[in-house]
Amino acid sequence: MKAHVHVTLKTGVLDPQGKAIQHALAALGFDGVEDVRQGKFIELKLAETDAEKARASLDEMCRKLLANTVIENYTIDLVEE
Amino acid sequence: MKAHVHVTLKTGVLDPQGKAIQHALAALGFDGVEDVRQGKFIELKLAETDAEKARASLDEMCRKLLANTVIENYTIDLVEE
Amino acid sequence: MTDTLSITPELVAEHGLTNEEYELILSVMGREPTITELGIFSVMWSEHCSYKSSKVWLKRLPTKAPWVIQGPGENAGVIDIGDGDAVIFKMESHNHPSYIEPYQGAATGVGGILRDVFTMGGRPIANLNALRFGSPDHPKTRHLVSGVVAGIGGYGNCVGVPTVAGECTFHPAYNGNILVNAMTVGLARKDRIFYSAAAGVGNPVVYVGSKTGRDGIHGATMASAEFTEDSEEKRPTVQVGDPFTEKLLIEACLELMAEDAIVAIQDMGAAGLTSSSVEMASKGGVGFELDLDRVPQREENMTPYEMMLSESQERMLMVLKPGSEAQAEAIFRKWDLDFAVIGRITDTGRLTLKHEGEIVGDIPVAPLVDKAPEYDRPWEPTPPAPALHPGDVPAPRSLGDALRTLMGCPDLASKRWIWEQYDHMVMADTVQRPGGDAAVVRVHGTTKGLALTTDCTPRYCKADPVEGGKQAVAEAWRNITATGAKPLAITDCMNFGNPERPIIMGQFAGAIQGMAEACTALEFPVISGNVSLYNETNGEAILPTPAIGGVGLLKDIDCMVTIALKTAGDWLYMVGESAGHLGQSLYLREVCGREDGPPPPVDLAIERRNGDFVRSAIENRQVVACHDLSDGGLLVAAAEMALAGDLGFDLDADWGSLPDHAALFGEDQGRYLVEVSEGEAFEAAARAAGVPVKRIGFVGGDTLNRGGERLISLAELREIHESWLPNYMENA
Amino acid sequence: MKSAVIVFPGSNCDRDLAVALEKVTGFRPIMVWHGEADFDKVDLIALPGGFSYGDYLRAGAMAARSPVMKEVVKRANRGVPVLGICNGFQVLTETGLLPGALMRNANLKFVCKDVWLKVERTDTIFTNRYARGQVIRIPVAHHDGNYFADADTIRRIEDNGQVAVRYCDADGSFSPASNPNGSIGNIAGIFNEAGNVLGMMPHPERLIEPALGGADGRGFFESVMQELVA
Ligand SMILES: Nc1ncnc2c1ncn2[C@@H]1O[C@H](COP(=O)(O)OP(=O)(O)O)[C@@H](O)[C@H]1O
Ligand SMILES: [Mg+2]
Repeated sequence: MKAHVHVTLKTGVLDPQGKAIQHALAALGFDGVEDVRQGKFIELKLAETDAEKARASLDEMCRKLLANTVIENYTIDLVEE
Repeated sequence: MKAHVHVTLKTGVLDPQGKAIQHALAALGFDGVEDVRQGKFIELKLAETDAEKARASLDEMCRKLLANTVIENYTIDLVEE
Repeated sequence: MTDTLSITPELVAEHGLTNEEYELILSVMGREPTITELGIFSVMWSEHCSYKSSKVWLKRLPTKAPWVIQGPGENAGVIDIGDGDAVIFKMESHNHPSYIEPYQGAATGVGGILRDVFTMGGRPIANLNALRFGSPDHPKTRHLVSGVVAGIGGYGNCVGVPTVAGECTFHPAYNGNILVNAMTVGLARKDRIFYSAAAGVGNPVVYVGSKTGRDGIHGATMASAEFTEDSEEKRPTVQVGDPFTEKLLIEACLELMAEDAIVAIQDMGAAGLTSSSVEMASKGGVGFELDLDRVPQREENMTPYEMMLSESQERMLMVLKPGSEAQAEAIFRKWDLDFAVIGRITDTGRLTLKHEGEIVGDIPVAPLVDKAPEYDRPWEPTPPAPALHPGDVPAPRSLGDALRTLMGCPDLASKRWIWEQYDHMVMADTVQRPGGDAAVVRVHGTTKGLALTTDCTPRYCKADPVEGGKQAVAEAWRNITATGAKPLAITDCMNFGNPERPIIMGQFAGAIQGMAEACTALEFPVISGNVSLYNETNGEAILPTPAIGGVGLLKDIDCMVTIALKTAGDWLYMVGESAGHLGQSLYLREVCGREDGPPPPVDLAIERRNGDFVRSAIENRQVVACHDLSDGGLLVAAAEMALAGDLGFDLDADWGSLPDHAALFGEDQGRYLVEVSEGEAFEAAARAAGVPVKRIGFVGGDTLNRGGERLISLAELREIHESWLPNYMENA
Repeated sequence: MKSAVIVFPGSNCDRDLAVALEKVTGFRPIMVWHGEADFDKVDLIALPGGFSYGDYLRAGAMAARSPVMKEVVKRANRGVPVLGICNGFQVLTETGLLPGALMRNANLKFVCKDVWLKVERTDTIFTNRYARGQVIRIPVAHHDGNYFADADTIRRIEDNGQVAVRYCDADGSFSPASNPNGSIGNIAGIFNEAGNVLGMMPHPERLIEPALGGADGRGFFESVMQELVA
């Protein structure tokens, strides 16, 4: 089973990277970029075949390692192969 | 208009971050994680309202800045608000 | 006032204010405060900003010397190092945020202390960090070490300031409350120092740097509240650092400082806009009128309360000379930073806040600062530990094994894994890298050098706060001396538990007393510092930890020595005397499994005499390598010198009636181990100075020997010493 | 000899590089701000280390798109010597002047320490003062120094002799332990095909005098000097 995890900064948390990208895009002449936020995209391949179990385990992975829940949110998507 | 850009490493390009995550998950006792790849997830807010124009402009942003096409691929999704 | 929210007892309590403190606020204001005003009082009167428990004690520290330009009371202290050069430095804690979010907590700690230094006009030239973690066995420790080290490196490396020294030790007392103390050293011209006292009615008040968000609101009060298990719920109060913006801010501020435009400047640290504006106004005896609508904002619909209490990073507040706005703005725009005139100086002596056309706060500045509560809290001295005689401590089964245990224990194992994650060479002036007694950074473009160190032995402070306080200062002084430099001044970071407990307050009082005695005797004044109290989790206090950051001056870096052994055939001498003091020693803890006895006493007169002698012997080039004796004692120091120089030795000394293990592992103070080529001349100099020295061995070979008998090979010792930390961190 | 040091927002080895150039060559370089579209004619263009734009997004990515780099690329293509150190190397790969990419270090950690390097080519403007196969000691300080290129590219740069320096042991042999970041083929620095552009992760400007612990880094600057003044 494959899973996609998105880890993004909580609203209100400063995103220096996003800010810098926005700025760089403007300098390159791209107008009208009103906001940029950068997050992480993690693709996992799991041996688990049961969707419910996979989701529970991914949730634990996110809380324990993949996301820093102090400042980040995460979402989990299971992808059929 | 909002857009989601995913920037991922090309197959065959070694991914130290993904490897490290996989290793750390195993150390935390998560079995059966067969592969991990880490990429970037960039959310943009654009003034542009025309989907086609937005897509063209995003494609250029990716080629010019957001992705390094020597090692990375990208995908663009427009998201309705 | 339109801010209509009425102030309930619950709101008062949530702001960490006692009923008496709230009564005082009512009497200062003569009316019920608005919520914004209440927030301002709460942060200004928090332990963190007001030093309400520690002030009475801090006054006892000596702060003067002919070379001190600015002592405590400004953003950082300043000393004169000759030739028109001045050194600006300070240390600060970021303990609680680092426990909650180790990477960002540590990173923003570095960012904050950097701002304290460049706000005074100093270009930051070195960072140091003093770290205390819980037991390596504790489930959180590894994660905390990893995050804190990455955060310190992540920030310092990016801004391009070398992180050159520090310390890192472990003890279960820090399991629930680690210590992250960061120090910055900056360099300025003596006649170009900037201060925070605002002046000039009508002058513009200018905001520069990053935009304000809702970061760390209540951060300042959080840093003063004791931890409880559920405090992890307070997490979103942690801020994210932006070292790139900080780098731009450094360059922009220094560029503007080269012009004649700034009246006063102050960084926005804890309690951001509130503490910076209140401090500037109070020091200058003026009022501030701020128009909050002009504050650059990152978020929509920010309230005055949020703007005043936000702890967004990378921001500064300045008062400019009239007419300099355009010049200043051009510089900040060039560096892509926000710039906004947000108010002006008034003659009202009040902090007046406007928002959307209304006045939302109006507080008299003088009482806000002067009436801040000040407590002389009850305190109890720490009872003295029963004496421990060398004879009461068993000898090890084998000297070699005891050395193995010590050199591989968490506190003594090499910290290379840490400092290799720090860029310790950027700026290309690091002439003594991490790993020795003090790092040495060259004063750019000269042959002068600054010797930098942080020190403290918390287990000594716990057993006897007075001796421990003395020892922390003495060790910093000794580490600087061991490079050949003259110690000039210190900064401190006083990390203690809950001051409302008399035993903790007694630790604080004792440490201050010991530090004050040492500073006086060694002419090593305190020029800046920081207090971090309430370092407790569920009633368990940390070890009392008065971390000392020391700075010394080498007139010529050509005269500097390192700890590395240099030449086979040279002599090893011990300077000072050994009584074989094993109380609170690492030998006792690591080899015998006990933590008892009194710490080694510090005789300050002897300390000074021995140190002054060692320094002169280095200057006369009689000493080619030098290491002070501290944790682990003589044999550990000798082993560290051997590893650094990749040369072995034989210690063939006879100690008379003193047991060998007491002589080799005792932690008596005021001692140095030196490598000398010309023994006779050195002994004659020592005799003339009235300093006891003892020839204890010679340099050579690739093994460490005791009286001709091999203890361990250099190769094995290196493996033991270097592998503990990487193995611990990487084999989770 | 006239040289230019390009300064990006966030560069932090610009002063170090300028000082080294001046100390070794006797000529003080001009400092060129990233926003300049043009600058004086110079004999050498040097891109310093540091964290241009904080290394946000990717190390060197934003700097590579700054106005001054258009001019640098133009001159490099005309044969002007260009030296990129650390972040400068990352910028050069991001502009495409040098092949490949510099990825996060294999162990994910920033690394600052002296490393041994084997000088692979000595017939170039940047390395003529070293002996072929000479082992030198120079510090690295980076988070993203893990050199990567696809197999074809690696083959091509190896065949062309574009590898300038490789991480090695003190005795000149190659081992995984001597590789501080996981770079393919222990590659620490490469030339472009024409040989006038060199990018390298190690910092020669940090080791140019005994007071700093050694002078092995001088050779790079002395080589350019020799070439240009001769
Ligand atoms: N956190 C750290 N950051 C940088 N350097 C460190 C750190 N911890 C230890 N070091 C370095 O390791 C060496 C040994 O540290 P320590 O045992 O505390 O020295 P000493 O006992 O002489 O005070 C010193 O050079 C010190 O600067
Ligand atoms: Mg020492």
